[in-house]
Amino acid sequence: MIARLTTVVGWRVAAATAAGVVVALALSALLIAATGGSPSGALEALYRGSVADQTAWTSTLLFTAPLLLVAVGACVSARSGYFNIGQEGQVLIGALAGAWVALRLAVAGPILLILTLAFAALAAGAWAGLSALMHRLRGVNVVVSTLLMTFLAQQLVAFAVNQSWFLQESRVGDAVASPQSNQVPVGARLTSFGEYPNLQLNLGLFIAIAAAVLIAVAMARTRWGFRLTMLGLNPVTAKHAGVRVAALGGLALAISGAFAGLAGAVLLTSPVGTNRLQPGMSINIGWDGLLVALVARNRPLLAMPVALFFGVLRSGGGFLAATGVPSFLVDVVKSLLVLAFVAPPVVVSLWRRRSVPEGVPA
Amino acid sequence: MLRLAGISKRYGPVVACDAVDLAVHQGEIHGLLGENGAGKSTLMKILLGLVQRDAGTILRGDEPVEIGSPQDAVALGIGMVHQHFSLIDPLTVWENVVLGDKGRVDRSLACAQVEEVAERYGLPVDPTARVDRLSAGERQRVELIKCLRRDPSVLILDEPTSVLTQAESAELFTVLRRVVRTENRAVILISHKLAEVTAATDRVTVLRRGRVVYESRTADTTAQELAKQMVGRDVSLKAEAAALGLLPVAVSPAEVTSDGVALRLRDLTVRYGGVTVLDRLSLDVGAGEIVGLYGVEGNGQATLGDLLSGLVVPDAGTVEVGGAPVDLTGAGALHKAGLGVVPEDRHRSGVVLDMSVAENLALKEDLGFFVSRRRMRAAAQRRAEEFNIVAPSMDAPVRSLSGGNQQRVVLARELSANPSVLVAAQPTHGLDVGAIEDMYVRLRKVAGSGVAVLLISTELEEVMALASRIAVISSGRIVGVLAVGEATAEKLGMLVGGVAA
Amino acid sequence: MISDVETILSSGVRLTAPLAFAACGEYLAERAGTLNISVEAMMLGAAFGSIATASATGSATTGLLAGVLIGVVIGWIHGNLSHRAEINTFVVGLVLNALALGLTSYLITTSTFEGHQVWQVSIPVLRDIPLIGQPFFVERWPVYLLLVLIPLTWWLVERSRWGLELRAVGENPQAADVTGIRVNKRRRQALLWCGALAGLGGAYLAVGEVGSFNQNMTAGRGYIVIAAVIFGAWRLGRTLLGCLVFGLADAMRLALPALGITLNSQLLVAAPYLLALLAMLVFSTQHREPRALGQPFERRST
Amino acid sequence: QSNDATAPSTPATTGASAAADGGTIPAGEPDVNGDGKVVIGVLSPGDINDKGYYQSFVDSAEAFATSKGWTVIKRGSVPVADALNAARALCQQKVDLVALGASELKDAIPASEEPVCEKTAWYVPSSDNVPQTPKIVLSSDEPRQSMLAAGYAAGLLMQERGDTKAGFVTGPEADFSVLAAKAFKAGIKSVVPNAELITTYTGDFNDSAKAKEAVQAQISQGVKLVYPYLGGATDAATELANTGKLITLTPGTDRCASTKPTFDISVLFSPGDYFNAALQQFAEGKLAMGVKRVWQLGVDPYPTVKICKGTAEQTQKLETFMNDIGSKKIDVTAEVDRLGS
Ligand SMILES: Nc1ncnc2c1ncn2[C@@H]1O[C@H](COP(=O)(O)OP(=O)(O)OP(=O)(O)O)[C@@H](O)[C@H]1O
Ligand SMILES: Nc1ncnc2c1ncn2[C@@H]1O[C@H](COP(=O)(O)OP(=O)(O)OP(=O)(O)O)[C@@H](O)[C@H]1O
Ligand SMILES: [Mg+2]
Ligand SMILES: [Mg+2]
Repeated sequence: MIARLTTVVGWRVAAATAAGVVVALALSALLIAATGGSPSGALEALYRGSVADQTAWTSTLLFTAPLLLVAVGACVSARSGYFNIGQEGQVLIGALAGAWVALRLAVAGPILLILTLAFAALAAGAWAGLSALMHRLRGVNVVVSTLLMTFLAQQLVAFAVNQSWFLQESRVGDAVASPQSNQVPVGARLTSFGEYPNLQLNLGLFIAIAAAVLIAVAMARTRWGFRLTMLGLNPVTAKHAGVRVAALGGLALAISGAFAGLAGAVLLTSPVGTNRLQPGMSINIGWDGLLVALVARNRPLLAMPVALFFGVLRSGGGFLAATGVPSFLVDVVKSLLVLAFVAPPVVVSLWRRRSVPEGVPA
Repeated sequence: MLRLAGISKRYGPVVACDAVDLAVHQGEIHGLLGENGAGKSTLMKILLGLVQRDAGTILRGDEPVEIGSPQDAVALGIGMVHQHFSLIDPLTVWENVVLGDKGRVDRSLACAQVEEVAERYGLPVDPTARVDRLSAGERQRVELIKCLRRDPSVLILDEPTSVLTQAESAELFTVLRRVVRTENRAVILISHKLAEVTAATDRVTVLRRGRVVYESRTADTTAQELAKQMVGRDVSLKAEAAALGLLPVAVSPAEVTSDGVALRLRDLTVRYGGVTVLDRLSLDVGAGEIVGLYGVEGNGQATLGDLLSGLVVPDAGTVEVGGAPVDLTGAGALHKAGLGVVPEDRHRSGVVLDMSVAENLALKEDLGFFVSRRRMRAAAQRRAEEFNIVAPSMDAPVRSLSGGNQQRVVLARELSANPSVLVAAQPTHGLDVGAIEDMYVRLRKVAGSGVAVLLISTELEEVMALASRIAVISSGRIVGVLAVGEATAEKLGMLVGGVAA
Repeated sequence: MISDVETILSSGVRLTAPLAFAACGEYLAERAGTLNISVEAMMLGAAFGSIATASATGSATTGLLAGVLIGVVIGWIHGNLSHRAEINTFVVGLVLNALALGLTSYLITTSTFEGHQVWQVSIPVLRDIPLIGQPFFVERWPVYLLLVLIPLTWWLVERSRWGLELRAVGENPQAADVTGIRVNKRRRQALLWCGALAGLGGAYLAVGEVGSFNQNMTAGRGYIVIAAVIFGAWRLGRTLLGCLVFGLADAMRLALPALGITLNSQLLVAAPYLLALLAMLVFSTQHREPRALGQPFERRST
Repeated sequence: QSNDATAPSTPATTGASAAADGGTIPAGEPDVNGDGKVVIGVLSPGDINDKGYYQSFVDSAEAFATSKGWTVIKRGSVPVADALNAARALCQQKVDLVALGASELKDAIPASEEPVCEKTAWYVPSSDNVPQTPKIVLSSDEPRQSMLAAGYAAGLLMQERGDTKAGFVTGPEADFSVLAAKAFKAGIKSVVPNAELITTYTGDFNDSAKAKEAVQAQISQGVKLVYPYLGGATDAATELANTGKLITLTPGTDRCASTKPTFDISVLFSPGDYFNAALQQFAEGKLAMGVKRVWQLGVDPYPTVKICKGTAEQTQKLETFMNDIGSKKIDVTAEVDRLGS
């Protein structure tokens, strides 16, 4: 009976999602057509830019890695009930710390890379940890503080790349220096396997996948994950059961920040960007990664395909822009698609609650 | 007159109400009795428009009516005092009172009305006070005032006395009498306490598993009969009398095997802002002994319960378990020291509603780095059998269990750690007779096996039935400790009122 | 010296006005329990809509109204998604912000709009008062709507039945529910009000202050508004004071070079957020935050 | 017209022929990829509808291409971090020429060496340190020259009206904007030695409201000339300056004909003008890769500065000043350092 019900619900959700996607795409097509573009051309460009060939896959997967990392972290914090929405800033802090290490430490190859990644994760984790600290000491709302600190992070990076003593690129002769850092040394870059334009897989992707699997296992199978879930569902009982609430919650926030920071380091050290610290280098990966986690319902394994899908939209979007359609369109399409994925399960359950017997325990 | 005819309501497979007929007449207090989950609240929620029925009719006089929302209910003159969740803390008394009205807000008029209603029924309260500054009793008054101000012809009270002192309860019933006799309203009183129901009501209806199983004038029935109808079988009024809210026929106290003090509380002091909630509270509980901590709600018991659950760290004082002081700042320190707690509010601090039965049973366990679901489930299965936990499966969320079974989950978990001390705070709150009986048996058995039991309770009957010594708490301090032999309702009442014995 | 102060004050007033409109709306939404981060989308959408409409109709005032309408529509969408379909309100906010930014940027690149600006009011006599004459009595007319909207918002929240219910819903939705208040409906209504005012703020920025639209015109003002409500500890007066502080800080930043002083620009840009965080750290003991802020309401069995 | 090209020693790529003045001309130019049509791909880091600097680049490409029957693919607001991917995507669209709108996008250049972009020509503006590679043509100017001359022109108008206070409003406080302000100040001071320049950084090239407030603050300080060295906020800021009858300058393009807002001096250093010249060569099959084209004020038609309604004398003086810069009679760097700080 229950099994039958769930399949019925599953079917409805699937159908509603499909319908949602169709509506989202139709709206987008309408928009393109209304502004004098060609919807089918746009769709084709999306396809060609994201999965049509190995080059396209390369760029899709390059975007997928940082998105997945952010999402995995977001899963952890959302589970713990310490809801972090400041990933965009944490990505930047990670990149800032990573760039500092990569450009300022004189150590050899792989160690430099490891230090860069580790330091990025550490710094962003500490940054997110500040929100936990403010919550612990003064009861400051975590959602609010993580949001506000995003804007602080943006200014901090802007500051860093505008100060020649800090991270601004070195001046050649009396040419003007741009507000960006130098490129990080090759030793601090993530290795890629395969040659462009063939499929090129960057180490960042493997790190992200490993992180997702690790966190999925940790959440489902370890004492830590058990306590984390307990904390998220009922912090008072968790405290009673001997969980050090502030520590575990703070740790969850820090972990989520650390993954965002790692994503920042991947943006810095993989070919997705320019290997420089730049004020806008987070390119909304933080916000999008958060959405990935939410679409994936805070399940790290589910976040993998969702992150891939977001990667597809990003690389497809870049390609679309290259056909002359303003790339802003992709943001529109992406937003509509997120709604199409997030809304149906809730809408279906809402509808069920209204029609069929009320309040069947889910 | 209000009549319900053939009301049914299903929640999926659960039939909460099954063709219920109920007639309430003006000028009477109608008692509604039933075990947990009998469907009382559901029925009342249907009357109030918070839940929509699947079948049946509601008749006001002879007119069938539809109640789609609480506003409809108000329009029909139905008012309800909820036990939970109905006052909004940061708002003032008068704001809470006018909440749910229509039309513009008139502060002075509202205050005047509050005072007028308060005056009329003898429920003094300051209309401009913020609700979060009020005591439990005062809050209850506000609830009543809020309801009565709307001049309801039918007034529903869902377990109104659980938070009141005996004096306050008596006062409440006087008010209800007045409401019924002189103003010709109807009152529906939902309760678990047979004593209350037999004393205060005119008619009584008993629900069991969603059906009306008994209906009578109160004068024509007995507590014994009502108990039997509720439970569905004969109950001896001896052992379970306390469970039914009747004073116990002398029960011999459990033998005190006083081989040392297992739990020693010394000078515990807790302050919130300027308020001293616990004031140098000291108490000993010997191994194998049940000590009752009796007092009216709002005197620090909840804080003591939280303290012993590790949720509150005292400003001063010590807790010793088995002779060794416990560092109360350490997470789970009390648990490790061998202290088990059945907390007062199980939903808040006892269980995680959305985790499975198996997980809830393992909450406090040291699971090792990796958690084996299989072993967890197997262990849970064993405990479920041992403690008679009825659950669809060990993977079902605790939310889907009845209150009694949720409480058993808590008890099973706490006892399976083989504690040397068990603190049971209001362990029977909200449980039905069967569950209460079961709880009593288990507590006695636990004490019999040498565990020190601290029973925190507001139910006089409960402490008298179980404890060998009764400590009385008032304003956060112990005002007296009596052996159960010397304790009488009068003596305890005086102590609770702050009069030294 | 007087004239320097006057300049900064008057610039501050203009920079504050869009924030103040939106802050009234955000304040009300937060009192009802929604931490509405789509206020940025409301402002940006409205700014675009007002110029597009003004360009089409030739009337800046019509544009202003269209802006309000767009704000309301975004509030309606947000309300229905998060307080009817119960999708996490932060997700909805983020998505709407992305959508508004994407859509307006897209539309601005695919069409052209003519600029329009509402007229300026200059109140005789009063405008000649030293120091405050220019800042307060020579402004685009929508600014004076604040004189009505601020007291109205205050009255709505603190004195009206609706506001009483809003506060109840923001503090304790369960209790409000059993009292017969439709919690999610009130929250949706609060979002409509928030949309209208944030829309007005955005539209004022476009057809009032600037007279044209450019990409990402609001540039994060919505987040500043959220910071202001937090800074204001969920009191209207202090929230508006926060807006004024942020507006004046910006005005100072822009005017100081003219007075020969330069400060670190990143620090100044970060100042509102820093101040809001500090305010929360310092005043946290008062716990003024609506207790159900950001929490969804769903009627459920215990 | 001098073509001050530095000839790098690069081996000719297959199928490409060596140009007379060094560098290599991609085979088949302008249809470099030989697909029978000419497609120009433009990437710009800025808002390509800003009616200014960034737009001019796209507009000139479009105007020229239309006249030749070519196609233009343009993409604005390319995040700097996205430059490389954006360029690759363009190559996949089978463009014949990839043109970067500004040197901020220099990180896209490595794509020119990749197989996907094998059959493309590359045009890169470089006002700063972009390294020359064999596959790109660099086009650079010296911003100090234009800004110095702009300051000089501004000084002439100020002198005429007896003004001494000028304002400079720009976006973020970055090296290039600081430098521009400095050179502009030096230019003014070379005419009006006791002049004063107030520089305001709004933090955002496109935040119109803040740009307006900055201009307003300067007006209140008695500034009689304002240079809105901005992006999307240029028009809003200039309109305000117009209401105060201030002297205004354009950030990069010729807008002497504009009526709303109006400008008194057009400072022409827009990449579009240089690009136009390059496109002309491209159409003729003469645009060589691996070379750097430097645009000299006072030598080349662009960059230049125009006083819109200047007297003959003013125009003459400005002309002379620019020629002196062109002939190195005026040492720009020294002049800027002397008068600018
Ligand atoms: N919203 C709901 N969803 C699913 N089941 C429900 C819901 N509300 C009540 N039930 C079920 O309906 C039955 C009747 O519940 P109800 O709350 O009416 O009992 P009650 O008599 O008031 O019990 P108590 O004494 O515990 O208050 C119970 O089995 C309960 O689990
Ligand atoms: N966090 C707090 N801040 C201020 N006062 C408090 C706080 N907690 C409790 N109090 C006050 O301390 C007194 C005793 O509180 P406590 O919670 O221990 O009592 P209680 O017997 O459990 O009553 P109840 O459960 O009804 O609140 C009450 O007057 C209560 O109002
Ligand atoms: Mg009930
Ligand atoms: Mg071709």
